[in-house]
Amino acid sequence: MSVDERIGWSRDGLAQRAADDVPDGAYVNLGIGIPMMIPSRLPEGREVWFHTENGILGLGGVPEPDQIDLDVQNAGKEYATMVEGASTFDSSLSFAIVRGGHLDIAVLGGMQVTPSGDLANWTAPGRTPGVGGAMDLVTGAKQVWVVLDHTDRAGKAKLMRRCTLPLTGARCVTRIYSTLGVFEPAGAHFDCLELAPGVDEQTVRGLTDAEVVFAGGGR
Amino acid sequence: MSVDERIGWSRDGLAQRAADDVPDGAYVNLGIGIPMMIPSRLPEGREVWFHTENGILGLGGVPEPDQIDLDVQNAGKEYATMVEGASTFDSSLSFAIVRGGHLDIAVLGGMQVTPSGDLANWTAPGRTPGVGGAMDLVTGAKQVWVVLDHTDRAGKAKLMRRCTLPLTGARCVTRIYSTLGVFEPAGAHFDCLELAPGVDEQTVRGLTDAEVVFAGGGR
Amino acid sequence: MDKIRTDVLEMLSIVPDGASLAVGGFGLTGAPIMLCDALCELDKRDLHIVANNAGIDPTGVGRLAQEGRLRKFTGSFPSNKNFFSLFHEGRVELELVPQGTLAERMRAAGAGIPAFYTPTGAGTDLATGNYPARYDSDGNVVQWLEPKDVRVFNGRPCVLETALACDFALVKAHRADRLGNLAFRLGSRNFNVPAAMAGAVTFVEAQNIVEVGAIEPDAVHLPGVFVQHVIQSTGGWVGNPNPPGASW
Amino acid sequence: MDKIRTDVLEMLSIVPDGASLAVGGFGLTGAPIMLCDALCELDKRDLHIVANNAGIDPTGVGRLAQEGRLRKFTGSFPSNKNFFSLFHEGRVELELVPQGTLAERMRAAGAGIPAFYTPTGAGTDLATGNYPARYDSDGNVVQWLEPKDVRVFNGRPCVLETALACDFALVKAHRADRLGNLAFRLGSRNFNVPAAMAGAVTFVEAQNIVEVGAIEPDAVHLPGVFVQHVIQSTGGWVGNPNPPGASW
Repeated sequence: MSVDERIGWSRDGLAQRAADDVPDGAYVNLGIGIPMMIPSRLPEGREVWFHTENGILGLGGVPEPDQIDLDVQNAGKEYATMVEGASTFDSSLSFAIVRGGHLDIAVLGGMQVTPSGDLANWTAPGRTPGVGGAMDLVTGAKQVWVVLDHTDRAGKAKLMRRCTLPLTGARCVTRIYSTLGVFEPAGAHFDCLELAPGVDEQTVRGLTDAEVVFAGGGR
Repeated sequence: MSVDERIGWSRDGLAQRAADDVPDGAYVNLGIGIPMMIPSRLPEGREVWFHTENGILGLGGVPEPDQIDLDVQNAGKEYATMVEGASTFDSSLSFAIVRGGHLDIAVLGGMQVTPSGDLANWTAPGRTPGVGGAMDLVTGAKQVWVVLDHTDRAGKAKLMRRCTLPLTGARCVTRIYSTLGVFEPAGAHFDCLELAPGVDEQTVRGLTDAEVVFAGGGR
Repeated sequence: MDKIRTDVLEMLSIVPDGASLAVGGFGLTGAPIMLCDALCELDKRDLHIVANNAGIDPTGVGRLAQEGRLRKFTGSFPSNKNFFSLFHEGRVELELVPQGTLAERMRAAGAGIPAFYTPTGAGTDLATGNYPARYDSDGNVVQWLEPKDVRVFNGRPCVLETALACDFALVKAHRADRLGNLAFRLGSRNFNVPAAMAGAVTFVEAQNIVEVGAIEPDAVHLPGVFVQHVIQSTGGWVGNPNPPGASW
Repeated sequence: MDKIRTDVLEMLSIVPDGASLAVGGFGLTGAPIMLCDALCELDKRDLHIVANNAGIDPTGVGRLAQEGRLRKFTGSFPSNKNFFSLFHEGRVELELVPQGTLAERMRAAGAGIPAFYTPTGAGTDLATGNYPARYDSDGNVVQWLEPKDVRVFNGRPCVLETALACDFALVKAHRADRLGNLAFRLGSRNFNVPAAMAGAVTFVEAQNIVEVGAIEPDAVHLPGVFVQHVIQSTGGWVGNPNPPGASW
């Protein structure tokens, strides 16, 4: 059951839902994909500082065509802009920021995540692997949020008891925004904090390969 | 027999003799004391880049009183100047330069040095010890030159078979400029490359607590 | 002291086949494309390239990879289709490294730090050695990554990572002077500083060669002591493989 | 986000007795004297100060030392007579560290590197632990430095050094903005960057507080993410304990 079937949040809705939770004043790193849709969806007046692995703190949104600067890109190698007060640095300082625990949140995509907070998101059979900064981010950021479709294209659960793919990090995920709702790894089960509009507990249970405890008390 | 009795080179003469040997284009760090007299004694036209632990590459000489800048000092905490093309950096990069092998020469003072190249220069009974950057410099610089009185104030040899004072580094000294001549540690003995004016082999032998082999072949 | 060179082929002719080279840039931002092109023109082979990316398209390191000039690639994001074909055919070795660990290992080489511990990657396949480093021509794994030593600090398992010293470095700077002082522009600094530190001999292509003193002391991003050769860049990249997209 | 504070005593009141503080500066160049003075005025005690110098005269860290506010000093150049009297009377602990190792240990703390190997000091008393860390009141050594682990890399013995994480950092900058972005001037950068990285909470006294954007992105020496509190410096040092001498 994929996002294309429009159960729960759309890609936009998912990015919006995560954006709503990014606190004012936070230092945040965004992974490639849906996480990179967050900046343009931040509520008005919220000052958030986006860090990118390639050495910019204070990344802004997409440039107008006449604003494109070859030296300003995000970690996904897309053109970006910088906000006033931004700073630039080399890759070793960039990862000192990551590894040293100075980022409040890393928002990453995910292939598999478990109730103990294990995450797999860097390689899968048939993919050309690139680990990039993912292992550094899950190790260093104070919070690791994963944004993903609740299931893969074949309908298989991505929230599951044990990762079958190689781990990016163990016990690192603190929050999950899936197309079906908001979850937290709670050790032996997932806590469901919120369901996406039109999604019920039974649907979540059926599409999750681990126990889910709902905020209302349902299991 | 100390420098005050004026056997061999004076402090000025010693600094001049070492300065003569600093090659064009070298990156050089200078210890506190006589080594810091080298820059103003460099032969005309020789471009040498002086590095100071506190984060400047391209240190110049003493400022005129109206040139004094509180933010420009040498490692001895004396006011200094910067030459055109100088760069500034923090202490961790400063010691990356030192430890990473990027300096051609460190010119240091010394209390004791042995034929195997061991150096003691950071502490002695009754002194308030400050190790500073000495251990980093002797480890990292490609060449370590020691500039010293041939004997201490009590007339005891500073070139000796074994250091009795705590080591700054083992097997690190490559050249010695003493008030009596120019020497190199050669393993089991010192090679004397040159005698200071008016100094004879016998005097050196008598004031050195290790075998000395002279360039002319004498021992 | 004058580190300015004028003939890129003559300058790079000192690089022997089989050499290891740290290369700056992130994707194509700050990538020393002219220097990579010159290595191709000089027909250099069996290179060990240490860089973040293996190149998205046949430009920069991507061209070196495409032309089969690599015996080994060390980096975090070798997502180049051509490179992966070569890898799976057993024609090139891959050392896959987390990006921050890569940058720190390059810096460590230039800083005289032979090894350091980091929590990054601990417990993953990249630390346990459960990831292929080399295939044979039939696609069987014949070499795995080296397992890394583990030690616990403050209750956290950390892996020992060693310095990534390279024979040479290829770097792109925005401004350089004859002393080798470098200044970079915005996001193009990235891996250029760690690469320059990792290389025993560092070559710089500079967009602008400036007079000594034109880069203020406080504006020097990397002091000239890390640089051996500087040459005027004749170009750079103009196209972007990922045009500005709707996904941002 | 506004990290600008106006009352130095109120700002520093969150520092408890017994806290560890990394302090920038080399001698008095770049030393956060106003912040050190405020700690004295707040009568803070039993501090663990991590800094290059223990102060040449009773200014900055020198004043903290002179007033007996230190339980421990970690640094490379504690050549302060008063400090040494206190040390030999058993009233303060000393952890003597080579200067480059000190800077790297402070940086490591902020960079999430729990430990690293370095050749500096290997085989010396500072590595073998054959140097006093604490005396009793009769002048007998009651504690020695910890012996350091040794491992050989490339044929060279190296010692394992651990990150020097501190509860707080005191830093002096030339320019700062409300985001905590810092720029330093000439030789005053020195230990201020590693100190700011080592502190979990970093206080900055700035000679100039500037508008956001006034420090160009490429001119920021330390991004604001490492800084929590910024205050206008009211002074700085004016005298030099070592007047310009004939010895240079």
